[in-house]
Amino acid sequence: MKLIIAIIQPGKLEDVKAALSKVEVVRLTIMDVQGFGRQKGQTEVYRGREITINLLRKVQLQIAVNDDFVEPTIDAIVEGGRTGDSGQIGDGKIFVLPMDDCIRIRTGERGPEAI
Amino acid sequence: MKLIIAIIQPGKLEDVKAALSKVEVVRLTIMDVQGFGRQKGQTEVYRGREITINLLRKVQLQIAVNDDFVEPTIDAIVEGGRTGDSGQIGDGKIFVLPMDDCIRIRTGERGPEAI
Amino acid sequence: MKLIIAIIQPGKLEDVKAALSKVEVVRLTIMDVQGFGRQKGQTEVYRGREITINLLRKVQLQIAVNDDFVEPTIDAIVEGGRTGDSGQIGDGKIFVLPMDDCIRIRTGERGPEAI
Amino acid sequence: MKFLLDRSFRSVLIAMFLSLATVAITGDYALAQEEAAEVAEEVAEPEAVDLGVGYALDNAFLFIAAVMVFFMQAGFAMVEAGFNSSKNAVNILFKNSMDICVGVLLFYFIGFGIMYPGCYGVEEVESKWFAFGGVGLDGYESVDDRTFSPEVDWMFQAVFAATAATIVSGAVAGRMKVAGYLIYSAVLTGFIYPISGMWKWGGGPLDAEGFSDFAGSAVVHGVGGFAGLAGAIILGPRIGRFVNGKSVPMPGHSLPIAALGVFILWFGWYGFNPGSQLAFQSTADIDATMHVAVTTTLAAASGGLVATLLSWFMFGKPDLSMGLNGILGGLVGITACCDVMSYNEAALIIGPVAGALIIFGVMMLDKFQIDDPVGAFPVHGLCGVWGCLSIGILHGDVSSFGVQLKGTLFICGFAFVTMLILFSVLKGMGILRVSEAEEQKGLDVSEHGMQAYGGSAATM
Amino acid sequence: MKFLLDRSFRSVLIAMFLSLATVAITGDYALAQEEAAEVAEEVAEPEAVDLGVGYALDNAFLFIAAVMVFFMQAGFAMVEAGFNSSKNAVNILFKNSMDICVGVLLFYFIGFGIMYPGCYGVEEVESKWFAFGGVGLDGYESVDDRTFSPEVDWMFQAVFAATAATIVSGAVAGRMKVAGYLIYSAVLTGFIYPISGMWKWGGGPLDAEGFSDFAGSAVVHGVGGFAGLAGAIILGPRIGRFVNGKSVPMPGHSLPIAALGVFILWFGWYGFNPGSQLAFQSTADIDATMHVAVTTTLAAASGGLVATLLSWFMFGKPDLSMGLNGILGGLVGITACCDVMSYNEAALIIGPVAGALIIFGVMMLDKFQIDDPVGAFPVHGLCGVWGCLSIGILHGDVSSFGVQLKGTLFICGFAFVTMLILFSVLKGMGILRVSEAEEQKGLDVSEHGMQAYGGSAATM
Amino acid sequence: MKFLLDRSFRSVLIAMFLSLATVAITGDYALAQEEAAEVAEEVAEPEAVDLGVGYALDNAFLFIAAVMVFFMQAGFAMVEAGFNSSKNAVNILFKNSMDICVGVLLFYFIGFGIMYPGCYGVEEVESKWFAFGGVGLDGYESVDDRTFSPEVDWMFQAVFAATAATIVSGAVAGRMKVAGYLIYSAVLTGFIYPISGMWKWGGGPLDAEGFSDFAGSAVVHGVGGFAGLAGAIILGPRIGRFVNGKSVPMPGHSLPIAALGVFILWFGWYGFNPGSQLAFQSTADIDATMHVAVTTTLAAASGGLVATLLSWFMFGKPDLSMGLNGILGGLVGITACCDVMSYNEAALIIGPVAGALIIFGVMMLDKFQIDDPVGAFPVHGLCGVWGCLSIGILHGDVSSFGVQLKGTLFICGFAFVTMLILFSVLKGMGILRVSEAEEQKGLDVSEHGMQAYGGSAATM
Ligand SMILES: Nc1ncnc2c1ncn2[C@@H]1O[C@H](COP(=O)(O)OP(=O)(O)O)[C@@H](O)[C@H]1O
Ligand SMILES: Nc1ncnc2c1ncn2[C@@H]1O[C@H](COP(=O)(O)OP(=O)(O)O)[C@@H](O)[C@H]1O
Ligand SMILES: Nc1ncnc2c1ncn2[C@@H]1O[C@H](COP(=O)(O)OP(=O)(O)O)[C@@H](O)[C@H]1O
Repeated sequence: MKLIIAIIQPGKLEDVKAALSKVEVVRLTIMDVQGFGRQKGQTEVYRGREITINLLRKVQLQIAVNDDFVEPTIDAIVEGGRTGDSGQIGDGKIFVLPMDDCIRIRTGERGPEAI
Repeated sequence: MKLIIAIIQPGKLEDVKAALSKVEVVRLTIMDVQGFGRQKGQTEVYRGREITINLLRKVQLQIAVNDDFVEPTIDAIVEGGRTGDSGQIGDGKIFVLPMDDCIRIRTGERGPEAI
Repeated sequence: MKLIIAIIQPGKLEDVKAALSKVEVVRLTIMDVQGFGRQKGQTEVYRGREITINLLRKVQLQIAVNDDFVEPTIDAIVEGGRTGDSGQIGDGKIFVLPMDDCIRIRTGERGPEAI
Repeated sequence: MKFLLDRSFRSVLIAMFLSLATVAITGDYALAQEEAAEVAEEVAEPEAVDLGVGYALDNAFLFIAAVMVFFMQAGFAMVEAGFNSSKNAVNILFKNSMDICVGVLLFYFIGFGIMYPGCYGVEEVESKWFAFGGVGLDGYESVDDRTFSPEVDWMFQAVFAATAATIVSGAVAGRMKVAGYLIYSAVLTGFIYPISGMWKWGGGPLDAEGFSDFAGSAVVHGVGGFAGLAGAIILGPRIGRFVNGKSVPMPGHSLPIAALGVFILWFGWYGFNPGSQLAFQSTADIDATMHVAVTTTLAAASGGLVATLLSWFMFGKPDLSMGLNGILGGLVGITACCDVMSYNEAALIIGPVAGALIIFGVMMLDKFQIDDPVGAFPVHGLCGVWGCLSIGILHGDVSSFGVQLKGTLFICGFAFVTMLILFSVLKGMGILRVSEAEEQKGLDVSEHGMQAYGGSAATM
Repeated sequence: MKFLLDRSFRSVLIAMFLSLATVAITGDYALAQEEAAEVAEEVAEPEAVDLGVGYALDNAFLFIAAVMVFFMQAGFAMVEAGFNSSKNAVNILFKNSMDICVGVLLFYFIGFGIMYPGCYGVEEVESKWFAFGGVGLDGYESVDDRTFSPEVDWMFQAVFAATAATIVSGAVAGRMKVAGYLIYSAVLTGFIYPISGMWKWGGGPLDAEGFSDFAGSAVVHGVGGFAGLAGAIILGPRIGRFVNGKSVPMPGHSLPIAALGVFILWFGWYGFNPGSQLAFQSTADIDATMHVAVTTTLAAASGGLVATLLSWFMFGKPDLSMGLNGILGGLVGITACCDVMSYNEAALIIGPVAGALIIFGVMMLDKFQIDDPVGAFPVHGLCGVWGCLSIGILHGDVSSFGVQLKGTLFICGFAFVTMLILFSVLKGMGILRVSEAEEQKGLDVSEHGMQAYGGSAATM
Repeated sequence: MKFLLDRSFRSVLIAMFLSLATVAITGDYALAQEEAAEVAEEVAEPEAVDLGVGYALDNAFLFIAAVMVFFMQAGFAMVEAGFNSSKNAVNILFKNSMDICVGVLLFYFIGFGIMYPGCYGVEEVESKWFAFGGVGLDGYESVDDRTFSPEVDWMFQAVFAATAATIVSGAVAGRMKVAGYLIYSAVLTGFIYPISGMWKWGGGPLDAEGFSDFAGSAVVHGVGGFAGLAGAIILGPRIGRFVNGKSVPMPGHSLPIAALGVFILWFGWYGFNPGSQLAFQSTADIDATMHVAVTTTLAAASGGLVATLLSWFMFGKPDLSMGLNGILGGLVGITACCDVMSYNEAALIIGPVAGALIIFGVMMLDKFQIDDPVGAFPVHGLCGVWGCLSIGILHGDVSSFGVQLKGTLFICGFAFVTMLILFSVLKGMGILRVSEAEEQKGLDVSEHGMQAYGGSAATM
């Protein structure tokens, strides 16, 4: 089992969710985060002063999947999360973490079938 | 050492915290998240239009524990987080991740005793 | 590759970011969290009633790094995040998690060079 | 659930439309015609008896005062929403906006006729505890030497009624069903408030005895405050508010809007108190009105200051929420006596005592484990009583302590007892309190299916 | 992007300063002198003709009414911001604050002269569809037996113009460029609104025919509502608002400020409707004014109540946003007929029908897949039409249904058609709608480079 | 910490109750009796000299104007809270609400007597730089042919004093201790403001020289603005505001409430400027009042528009915060000269220059690394000066440039110097600025032990 953490553009959330459900990944947890990456924060002027909003609003997805779902999930996120064909700086990252166990609180089930 | 990530119902936070402190787990980090799971989002009507609030407000707990604390912690979360005896769809999940190291910023201590 | 999760004092974010960029760690994701640790929540009086704000506002950093960056990153966070020389309860923790893979959504690159 | 909803929904429909219906069916067109006639008269014949610029001024000033009092509804909505959890904000806003809608309608169809039967020609009101002048404004017999019109009179009184009603929503916040609340709101503005109001302002028995309550410390705020107390008692505290005997504070979700609400209320009070002079064209009247404006200002200020300093002194830090409540306490306190108190009395006695009563009241409710989320009882109940009694204490010449005590007891007691009964009935009908699950989810989602703050980068 | 911005920026500058410039260059000093003279006169010679206290009262009341109407700008800003996404809040606030700034300036330099040519001595306006009295207020010929000054007259009318303009910002929220919006706003307040306004209130052709619209259900709200509809149609829906034929609601980001906005609007309406009596010193006038105040109150209340109960009945839960829209609908509906309707008609017919129209209108827009984020068209467009037609239906004696229908069609139609054209032109110029990327990012960041809520422990 | 708190707390208590105490002990009952007498008179003897409806109207209008000005407190609270970090919002709201509480009390006990000694019978004020008429209102000698009552006079002046005080809270936001602030607030409203105010409005030396400042560009806003500048200088910038010479913007946490605040302030300004005519019953007076209303409207609009367009032109995007400040700048600028400027001058010169001054001022403060979180100095200080000087520039006939320059310098300079001293003293006492740790935590938690927004699904 793996825990997939993906940081994407807020505007892309709907597309990513659509792409995920195509591969039958319907369970996920999302949270608002702020990102700081290669993408140089948009430089804005606030009250006449340059201000680099280098903490950009992003959305983080957390998806626990069984091993055979890892690749489809990654592909779906990349497909849904990429801006245009060539992608754009700021499109984000996906991190794949090993996961030892998963428990469904409702039933107490454990392991793969609990995901 | 493990990092335990649990997604629970917001209304259950107090119960879970109580259950955790019973097993002497007093340190944790929580964050607001939005969940998307089996629990079909409550269908509401907003201005006459069906709207599925399928992103439900949840609370995510993050608890770093030493190995011997893993089971008690999981049991406590399940106990405190379950709705009624039989549990309810939406009660959430617990993910157990392996953790290589832990550092206490204050002292710089590392490893198990830093948890 | 590792995923470093650090929970620090909100007021320390700027210092930590400065320290990180010194060691060329410029990409990270942050989120608002609430912490519950040794640091006994400040006891305040609200409308005449003792109230322990034991869920303290913290900031969580998430940094994916290649192995050789782990130590510098940890040192930088400790350096930037510690209050005074001796540190203070509430300064937070750093968790180091193993990471199997990393994907750059923009390009689809994988592994170390995608970080 | 669905069934329950339907049931409760029906009960509301009934409560709501009972009065409307009757009128609509029985007398609507008849009325409409008379009305039309009346209007025609007003509009078409400018050469009707002219009461001079003074009459116009009286109407204008009273109207503006009424509009300021109306605006207090926004103040209550903000204070209550801000001092409560975000998961119940929609519900609070809903209750406040329905209070004014239901309130003015019922006060038009029923309330006004009950509160001012004398204006409809009912005799010897001074010896009656209940009387009904008639539906709507048509029966209102306006005299030729009137100083203001029935319309502006009604409007000024109607917004007062809505104020009394909306005070309660704060005390019962976070756990009361919408259906039950609408019924409560209709009953209070349609019956309870006008009945006890008539005793004093309608020229009823208490007025005859010389009971003094200039702008309604008891008649308006006392009624609201004690009705709220009754509600809070019957409903019981919110889940988690008192954990094995210990009081667990539940801080509000937005102090900025709560503070805005207090400023709006203070603003509106300049309509509430000065407007209650009801006559402004003579020099004596306008001078009295301005006297009221000054005492009101000073009492509010010293109430806020003293509550703040006390909270600082007693709890170690200056508590904004106490300071804000203190301002309101000072305003409620001076409401009954703003005409008779000297400026120094307002600034050095009425306000400070009110400020202290807030602190004391909040702690007392805690002791009895009564959950009043916004402090509606200390502010409107306790300070309302203080305002009336202060007259007997400091100005026995105006009215004796005994008379003030009796009048206050009658009015507040009537509201408290009738509301205890009403809330118990609603409880029996099962439309008083939401389920534990609904409460934990928050009333916004469970009662209205919406959230106060949609905002999250992820969802928008 | 940069280039586009410059282009659009230029076009705005032009639109903005055209009028200012002309005046400034051509006639400024001349005017300034006359003005100075005029001022001197006003201020320096108190012994000029004295029109008595009545004149002072009329001016004072009308001024206060104008200030209340001005405050409605805050109400619109809050309602629209609250009912929209947080990522577009800055943009909405910007548009609302610029509406009043641009609006009063253009209405001073151009609008007033177009809307009230008669006041500038233009003859036979009753037979003209367009006329221009002059720039500024200097040409205004104030008669000796005037009951109020040109200044207060202008001010009362100017805030009405700004109201009409700002209604639209709600309907086009979340996708319209700032540059295009400023041009629209200038055109509406400088030309469209005053032109159709002249037809009725300027003593123009519709007025001559007996068309009745007391405070502007059509003249103000109809114009705003139909202009908004035109904008919503040409702009098209926001991304994701209608997904393969299905309507996807986009809940607002802060109902508390939306509700506050509605209370502020209701408050302001007491200046809007009663103030429109324009004369208050005679008993007949002030009585008529108070009649208006009561009908306005009752219609607002029943509009809100009925919309709430309908939403409850039809959708299963009481919808706060519908209730709030219902209050506004009742207010818009009664605006045209607040002088002639009886209290029962206001409470039992005008308000309830308006409340129902809100529900119906919102669902209808959905059916046609028109995206009106705040329901500006149902509230101001539909209920505006209802208000005017209701006179023909219920009070044929005042004005026939035919006349009312024609007048309403002319005014709303004129606004709708001219705005369809204007928005299409802006589209052609490429300054109407932001890019898809900008829209997804939110207008706050893309158009203004700022966020409405900086707040996050991490960033502050 | 605890000890410090006690220390600072004591100092506040002393500052607060000094005046109250004296009065309470020395003269309270005496006063109370006189008062009671006075009241009795006012209320009990309607047949006292009747000054006619005109008197009633003057009082009514001035009272309503005062209430509008009072409401500006809410505007300041919202603007300042919105433009600051959420971690300091409670503190800002606290300071604003205490400003009005402390302000009206001190202005009642001391300030009024200092500012208007002439009303208390003090002779030759025109040659005095300081005088004290007496405590409270009892010494006020109201003449028989008065056009308004001492009460309404006091109230109108009291809310002005509170306005001057509350301007400063914005400039010192985010780092100043509560204790120190309360002392500052008491000193300004009790002494500094009334002293310099007397020079002009109290009929003092500057007035005698013909210095002209109609509604207080210098007397009120200049004093607040320069006091704020002094505070900002002595306090130094917030941590992180200037990083090695570079200015780091700290955007506000809620532009919606900031924008609401600006609308409220604009609304209140219609009491501030027109109300300052102080007489409304004669045709000349009411006409002058309406002239003021129009110039005020036009200057606000053009100030907002020009600041917006300039920010757009200079920085690439239209900056809402600049536009909002521009509106306020235009209002402050026209305040001194709203009576003498022509409409075109207001719209084309006063407003636009004020709008430009905002941009310029904000950038200048940055250059000097002075941290004024809400731009209080550019708005109230710079535009205040501009308003006064503009009279000398454009209307030398009314008052010469020299006289205007001197008057402005005296008033603003007095505030600036005395406040530099006061803030330095507070610094010396160690009750000026919070510790670095407290500042980073935010004043809400460190000074008040509460958070402005409790809201989080997790905590509620
Ligand atoms: N190494 C990392 N650790 C944590 N978060 C990262 C990392 N790299 C990127 N991110 C997150 O992904 C977001 C987008 O990154 P981006 O700028 O697109 O990276 P790249 O330039 O490599 O495509 C960043 O804002 C940040 O939130
Ligand atoms: N596989 C998963 N990955 C990430 N989050 C999950 C996953 N499954 C469940 N969750 C989280 O747990 C919450 C509750 O899930 P729930 O609907 O109760 O799952 P189940 O129906 O299996 O009990 C979801 O809203 C989601 O936030
Ligand atoms: N074991 C843990 N699991 C999760 N979060 C933790 C843990 N220990 C500490 N934290 C986080 O770090 C923050 C600071 O912890 P702190 O009180 O400084 O711990 P310590 O007292 O060991 O230094 C806490 O508020 C919490 O958010």
